[in-house]
Amino acid sequence: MAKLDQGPPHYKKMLPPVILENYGKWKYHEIPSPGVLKHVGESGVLYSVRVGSPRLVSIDFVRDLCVVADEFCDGFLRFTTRNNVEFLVSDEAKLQPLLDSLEAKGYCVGGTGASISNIVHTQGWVHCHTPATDASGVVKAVMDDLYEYFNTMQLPAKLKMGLACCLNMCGAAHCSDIAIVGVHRTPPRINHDMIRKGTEIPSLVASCPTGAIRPDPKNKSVIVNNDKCMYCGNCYTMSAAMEILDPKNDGIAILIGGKTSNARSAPSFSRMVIPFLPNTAPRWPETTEAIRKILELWIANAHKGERVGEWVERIGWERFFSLAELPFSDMLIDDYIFSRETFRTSAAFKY
Amino acid sequence: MAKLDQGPPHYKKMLPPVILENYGKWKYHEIPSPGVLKHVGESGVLYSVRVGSPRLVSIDFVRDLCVVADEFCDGFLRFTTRNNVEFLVSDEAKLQPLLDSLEAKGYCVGGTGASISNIVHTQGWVHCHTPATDASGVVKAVMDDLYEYFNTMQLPAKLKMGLACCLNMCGAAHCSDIAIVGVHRTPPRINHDMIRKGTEIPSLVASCPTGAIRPDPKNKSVIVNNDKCMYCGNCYTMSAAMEILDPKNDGIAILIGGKTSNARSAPSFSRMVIPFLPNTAPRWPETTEAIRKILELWIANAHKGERVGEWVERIGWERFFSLAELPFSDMLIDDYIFSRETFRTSAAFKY
Amino acid sequence: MTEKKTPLLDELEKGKWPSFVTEIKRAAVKNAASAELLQVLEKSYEQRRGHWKHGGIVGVRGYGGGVIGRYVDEPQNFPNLAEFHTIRLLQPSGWFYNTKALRTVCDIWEKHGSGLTNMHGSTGDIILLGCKTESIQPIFDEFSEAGFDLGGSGSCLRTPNCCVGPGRCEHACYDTLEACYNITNEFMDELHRPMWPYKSKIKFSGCANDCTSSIARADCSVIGTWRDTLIIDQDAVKEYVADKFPIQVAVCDKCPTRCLKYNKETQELSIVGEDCTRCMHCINLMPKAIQPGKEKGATILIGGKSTIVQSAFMSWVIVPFMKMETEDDFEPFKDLMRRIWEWWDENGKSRERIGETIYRLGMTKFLKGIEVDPVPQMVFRPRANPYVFWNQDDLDSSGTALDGSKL
Amino acid sequence: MTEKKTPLLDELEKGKWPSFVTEIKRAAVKNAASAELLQVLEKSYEQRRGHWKHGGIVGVRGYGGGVIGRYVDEPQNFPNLAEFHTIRLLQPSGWFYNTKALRTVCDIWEKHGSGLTNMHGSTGDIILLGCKTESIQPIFDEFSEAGFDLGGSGSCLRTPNCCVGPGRCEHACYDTLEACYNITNEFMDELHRPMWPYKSKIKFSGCANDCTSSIARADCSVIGTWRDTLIIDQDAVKEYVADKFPIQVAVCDKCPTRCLKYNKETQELSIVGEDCTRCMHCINLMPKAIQPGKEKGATILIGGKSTIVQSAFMSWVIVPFMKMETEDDFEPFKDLMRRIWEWWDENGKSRERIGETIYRLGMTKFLKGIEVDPVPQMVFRPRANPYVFWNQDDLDSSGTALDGSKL
Ligand code: SRM
Ligand code: SRM
Ligand code: SRM
Ligand code: SRM
Ligand code: SF4
Ligand code: SF4
Ligand code: SF4
Ligand code: SF4
Ligand code: SF4
Ligand code: SF4
Ligand code: SF4
Ligand code: SF4
Repeated sequence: MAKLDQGPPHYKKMLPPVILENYGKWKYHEIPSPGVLKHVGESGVLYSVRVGSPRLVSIDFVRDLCVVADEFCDGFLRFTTRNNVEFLVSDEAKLQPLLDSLEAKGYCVGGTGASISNIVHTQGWVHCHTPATDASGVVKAVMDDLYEYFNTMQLPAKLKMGLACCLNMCGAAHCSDIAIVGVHRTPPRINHDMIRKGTEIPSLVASCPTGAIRPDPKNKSVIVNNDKCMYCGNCYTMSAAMEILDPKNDGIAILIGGKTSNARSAPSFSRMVIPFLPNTAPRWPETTEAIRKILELWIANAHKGERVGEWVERIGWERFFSLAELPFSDMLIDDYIFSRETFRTSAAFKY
Repeated sequence: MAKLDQGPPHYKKMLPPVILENYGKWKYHEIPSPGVLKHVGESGVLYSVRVGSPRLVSIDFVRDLCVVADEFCDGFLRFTTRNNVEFLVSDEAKLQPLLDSLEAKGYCVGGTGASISNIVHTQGWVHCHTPATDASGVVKAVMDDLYEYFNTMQLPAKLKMGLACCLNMCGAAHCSDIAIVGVHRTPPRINHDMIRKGTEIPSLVASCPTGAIRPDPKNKSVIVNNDKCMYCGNCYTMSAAMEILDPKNDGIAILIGGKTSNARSAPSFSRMVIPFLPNTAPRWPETTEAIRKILELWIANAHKGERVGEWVERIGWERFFSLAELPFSDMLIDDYIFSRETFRTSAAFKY
Repeated sequence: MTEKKTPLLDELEKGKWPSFVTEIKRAAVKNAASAELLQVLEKSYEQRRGHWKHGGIVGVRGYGGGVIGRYVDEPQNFPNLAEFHTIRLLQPSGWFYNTKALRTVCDIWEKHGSGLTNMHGSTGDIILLGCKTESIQPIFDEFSEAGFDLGGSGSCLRTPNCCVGPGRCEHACYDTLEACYNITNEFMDELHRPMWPYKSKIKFSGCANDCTSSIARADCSVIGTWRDTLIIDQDAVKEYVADKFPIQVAVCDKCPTRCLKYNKETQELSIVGEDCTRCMHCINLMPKAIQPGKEKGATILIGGKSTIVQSAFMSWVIVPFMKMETEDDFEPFKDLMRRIWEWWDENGKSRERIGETIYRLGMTKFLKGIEVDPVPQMVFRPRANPYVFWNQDDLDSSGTALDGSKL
Repeated sequence: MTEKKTPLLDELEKGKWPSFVTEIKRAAVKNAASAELLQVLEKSYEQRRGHWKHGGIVGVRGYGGGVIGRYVDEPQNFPNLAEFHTIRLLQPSGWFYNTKALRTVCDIWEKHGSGLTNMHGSTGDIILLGCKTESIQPIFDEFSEAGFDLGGSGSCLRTPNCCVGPGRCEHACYDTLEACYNITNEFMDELHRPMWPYKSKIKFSGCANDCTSSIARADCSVIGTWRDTLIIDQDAVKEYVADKFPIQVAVCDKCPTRCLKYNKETQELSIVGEDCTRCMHCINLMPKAIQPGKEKGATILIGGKSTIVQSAFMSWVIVPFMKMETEDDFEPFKDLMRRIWEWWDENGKSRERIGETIYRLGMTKFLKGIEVDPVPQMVFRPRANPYVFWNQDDLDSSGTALDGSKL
């Protein structure tokens, strides 16, 4: 019989001795080279080597990691909040051999300091039912394109990217320096038969944030007021009868300037700068190009230490749009609950 | 027969020659002494002497002004957006005699530069039907108390005060450095007879911002859900049957930190720091004291040139509360439509 | 008139600030209603409550507003206040007067009214406080004869007002006095005959100091600005230096965009023009040395109002820059206002200010309705949510074919 | 398994970043379902749409969640994907592993599942991607045996996660790894048996850098902080100076409260303690010289969530400072969470996150409900509207008599 409620494995069993000895007693860290963190504790030094991961991996990938960890790390490694792998090296002598071995095997070392790191992302076409775009494919295309900023530390500051394949935002992209968000653009197409067969109509009606869905008792189904629908797909999450996928019109929106750290400035939401880019699978050139442009503009213009959002807030969003030569459209003006706070209630602005 | 739609008197007829000559050609100004503005134009100099007004005045007061204007200003004067009087002196030789005469007659000269000026205010008990406090009386009490800051220019910056005797905010106090706002604190008491006699029930129901009023068809009247009511008095504005005046519980709230100029920082709303002070007529000592305390705290702590709101935003509202030793209560936490933006979504704050 | 005691009000005759009680007493000497007002007010001070009722349709022939009906709650005790209405008169632009005009106001009001007035009301009108219903038409007739007209009340355009502007201010970027006069006259019908969902206000400020507080107090705020770069007079800068004015600390360090640089060696100020937001700060502090640019005009902002119902709103940018130099330049503004009011009239609910209507329906719908193109100056920042409405008709042409080509 | 072409996906094997396509292919070699996944995915790439359906109740005995039902839309063509469910496993705190544990995961998953996994899911779980309904119970049994347990799904407490914290970070102000472990274990019932209006997440970050992005991604964000003043090691400061590190520009000028002063002469840093907001900036830049204070703990923030329905919310401060040193210190936190969930459970609508419930009903009601006193740290700024609710019972005692005395 399976044990219930035994909880996660105990983390202490997963910690290498150097960590157990210096637990809570770390003094400072350095980043000797991109992808390598050196943490100095009261009684010992730990090197962590960060390696990029596609996140969607085979068990053989994981076993390969284990082989490396056994050889250089006494069998210890960890994953990061951005799904990178970190090899934990307690023996300084093994650091360079590890790096060499990783290089030889084609692992990507980087993602520390003022770099881009892995993109927090989601399931997409691989496994989810609401995606407006793929997740892993877009991430792969973007990371390939920006690789030079992963394995170096030449950016003005850290650049945190997130991708969510639909508005559910499982990639929690809403507070990212650059957010890639899958968006639908057409109202749901109702499968009335399916609704009649077992959808709970009151919940379906309640699920719509804009009140676009109303019951249609005559048909034992619902009616969607297309003018009120902004294609969030929440109804489709509630019921598969509200088909929202639309290959011709689904695609990607780009939002920028969010952050979650409290360093210097308060955490902030990402804000939309491109309402739509097409789903040009398999490599989404419009998306990679748009992101690169924004990134390079930031590199060229930001002060050292300035996150994307801090930079844009300093120069002003209106100035960002003119520098970026991005078209500004009514799509970008908020018209939802907290819209009012985004309106410029000031006569002071740039051109 | 009266002429319809002839519009206001033409302003050009009201301008002294020095203004007509320098119209749109003013070069700069100086403030030689409190209450005295010197405007230098391309062909002439204009002195304006600002005099405080109770705003609610008798025609004899106006006639007195005319006497002064005839004697020193060739018969020209103006009123300001804050209802002060400005005597327009084109002959420098008449400036000092004017000032002497004003002094002799007991006029209050001041309100320029880094001073307090007249309080924008409203009708109150003198003439309005919804007031939660008086207007002119509170203004008189506060201006008497702070007079030393009216006829000098020793403040960190301008201090703009506004008073509104009810939430209709006719004094537009909502963006003032210090706002004095009359507040009701109990739900309306319904006069059902009066409602039956002629209130348009649907409009009355619609008037309530929180949906606290619902029709009571049986009684041909309405019911108020007291728990939802926040005593705005909008229903009373719609119908006198919704008696909102409550001598025992009406009083004053103090909001601070608003501004409307775009200089340096964007215009901002005033924010509540004291939810209630009693209507201690005739001189509202609690109110005058509370305002003086805030004002003196600002004087002691602000940087030169910093408006009240700019100062508080710099030090942080949490710090303001501890410096001011003002109790913080749930009353001060927003729970209305745009509340979310006021919540501290950051782990960085002071104590 | 019987002399009655007013011990509480008398307290408000003490102190340095001029006393409204003294003023009511002055009026009371000549006018029975004002004398009763003193009593009612003393009663309010005792009881801590007002004693006025509103409502009733009062007005003059040909107009739908301009008079506010007011009645004391105990007419039996205060017969002279049984009717005590407010008359609103359009003030001259900038509240400039010659004494003749002012005396005319006093004389007519002495004849027909309480002799009490607000110079001025919070919206800007000359407020004549307290007259009988029967006097309203005669009062209007006489004022009309003397060149005055009624102001706004009800669901109409309210009396516009403006700052002193070119009349006495070096900062004025357009002629606020003329704009206010001209535009008020243009919209006489909208002002005198309520026909909208609710009130609508316009205020004209000559620069971003916004001395009329238009951004908070008007549905339409017309705020002077310029389009090019501000002008620096380096000689004048040197004079400020000579006067020991702390340019770096007081001006440059407080420039919100830090685009103004002071060079200690050369004693010169320089500016990165494209970074300046025209906030007025530096100009305010160094009016002799810094002036607005040459290409002057106004920013048009929409939506300001006070607290009731949806919260207070400040106006937001709809047109970043509009020329305002000649009378012809007012035309586009007038057209814009007509489109704005029309849209609001069609879409607004009863007692909904235009800011609330725009908020409820979305800025996008509003901009389409008034045919104004969106620009980034309209917002502090773009939307944080991805809840974009797509025009389904355009979509077909902006969709993407499976081969990646635009459809 | 038939070898089929995947020309579009093959494009995603090019480039430097490791390829998920390569990974699916590796799994496909051993597993029929993974092989079919490749085909379905290629189809998605051709057609630009997903091919998955959700729903159906799948799970293990004794739990209400932990498995996400997933079905391909053309089971006739992809029989091995007819059922292709996700298993969520609770990860060890901080995602630390020894290779033995990891290999165990691989082995069990190889036996029963697709051989594909996410290391890790966005909430933090080990995500095992794709298995049949019949395998769910055996999979759980074997993992249970090996010391693993299911994570959260449905309207329950979701799998908490935490930053590396004291495991490898000098900034950690409390033991995130232990807190996450201990508190996850405490709330096993809440996690495994959905019973709330909707999901609820907790994330633990050791300091205000918030390396778990808890403020955006969790209904409850536990962010390390300190209560006294940060500690400066002046010798270490001098070393930074010697290394030519630009202290003034990089650190002091960017301190948000400008409370950190650098004295060029003495080469010393000083701080105005009460002005510091503990934002971490200076510590981040000079970890050798500046450390958090000694009185450490955490700030508790509530309400974070992503976009659907009412917009994305960030968590806001509910408890500015809570001690978090010993296991005993976790008790008040657990009590607080229970009160919070209880209030939400009573007041929340179906599919309403707690942030949305608080927003709808007002922070005041929430604070009363959870018995937490309001403090100014909870808000950036007080309310701008005067729409205060007064407790009518208290009012009688806070009213004022006509003689000015309190009632
Ligand atoms: C390993 C990891 C924690 C974990 O438990 O897994 C981590 C580790 C460190 N973080 Fe972090 N952070 C990690 C995710 C984050 C996140 C969350 C995220 O990326 O989604 C954030 C918040 C993101 C945001 O603000 O939007 C985050 C914001 C920071 C910051 C603040 C940066 C800023 O200035 O805004 C610092 C301080 C710094 O770097 O100066 C920091 C600093 C650090 C330090 C230097 C802490 C230390 O002394 O050890 C660690 C090395 C940083 C580096 O890579 O340069 N860490 N860090 C995470 C690595 C993710 C990855 O694989 O790339
Ligand atoms: C006379 C008046 C305009 C009118 O048409 O009546 C006026 C006149 C001037 N204002 Fe004003 N302002 C007047 C109301 C305002 C208002 C509106 C109000 O008071 O309700 C504001 C916006 C208030 C706010 O921001 O909340 C206003 C914000 C300013 C500012 C910006 C101050 C700031 O730094 O925030 C300046 C610039 C300055 O003083 O440096 C300014 C500057 C000036 C100057 C110096 C302009 C000039 O060069 O002539 C004038 C003399 C100011 C003085 O008194 O020191 N004026 N000024 C108003 C006098 C009211 C009074 O009786 O006190
Ligand atoms: C007289 C005046 C106050 C004063 O002492 O100066 C005034 C007095 C009244 N206002 Fe006002 N408002 C006056 C300026 C304002 C302003 C300020 C402004 O215009 O700059 C505001 C805030 C700005 C705004 O428009 O939002 C203002 C916002 C209101 C409101 C709330 C409107 C809203 O949308 O929030 C009401 C309620 C209503 O209209 O039903 C209101 C209603 C009223 C009524 C008509 C209510 C009533 O019937 O009792 C008051 C008549 C009092 C009387 O005895 O005549 N009054 N009212 C001001 C008009 C004088 C003038 O014409 O010059
Ligand atoms: C697997 C995962 C994405 C990933 O690739 O990592 C995921 C996948 C799904 N999420 Fe999520 N969410 C995942 C983390 C998140 C996060 C991020 C986080 O937790 O930090 C969020 C945003 C943060 C938040 O909670 O607001 C997130 C916000 C949602 C939402 C919107 C909830 C909301 O209140 O706004 C939904 C919709 C729903 O629950 O009906 C959702 C629903 C779903 C469903 C269950 C929808 C469905 O049935 O198809 C997805 C299942 C996919 C699948 O194939 O299993 N998922 N979901 C993540 C969970 C892995 C794990 O347990 O570790
Ligand atoms: S973001 Fe949407 S499509 Fe992507 S995994 Fe989450 S629920 Fe599925
Ligand atoms: S997609 Fe969203 S907005 Fe449209 S009907 Fe469905 S729930 Fe409503
Ligand atoms: S603020 Fe209220 S009480 Fe005062 S004058 Fe305006 S409507 Fe009347
Ligand atoms: S006072 Fe305001 S909240 Fe209360 S019932 Fe009347 S309209 Fe509604
Ligand atoms: S708004 Fe500008 S132009 Fe008008 S008076 Fe004020 S400072 Fe002068
Ligand atoms: S107007 Fe304002 S933004 Fe422009 S230079 Fe002067 S202070 Fe700076
Ligand atoms: S949140 Fe703070 S304690 Fe945790 S890893 Fe990041 S920097 Fe270290
Ligand atoms: S923690 Fe932040 S606020 Fe405090 S001294 Fe350092 S940089 Fe300044």
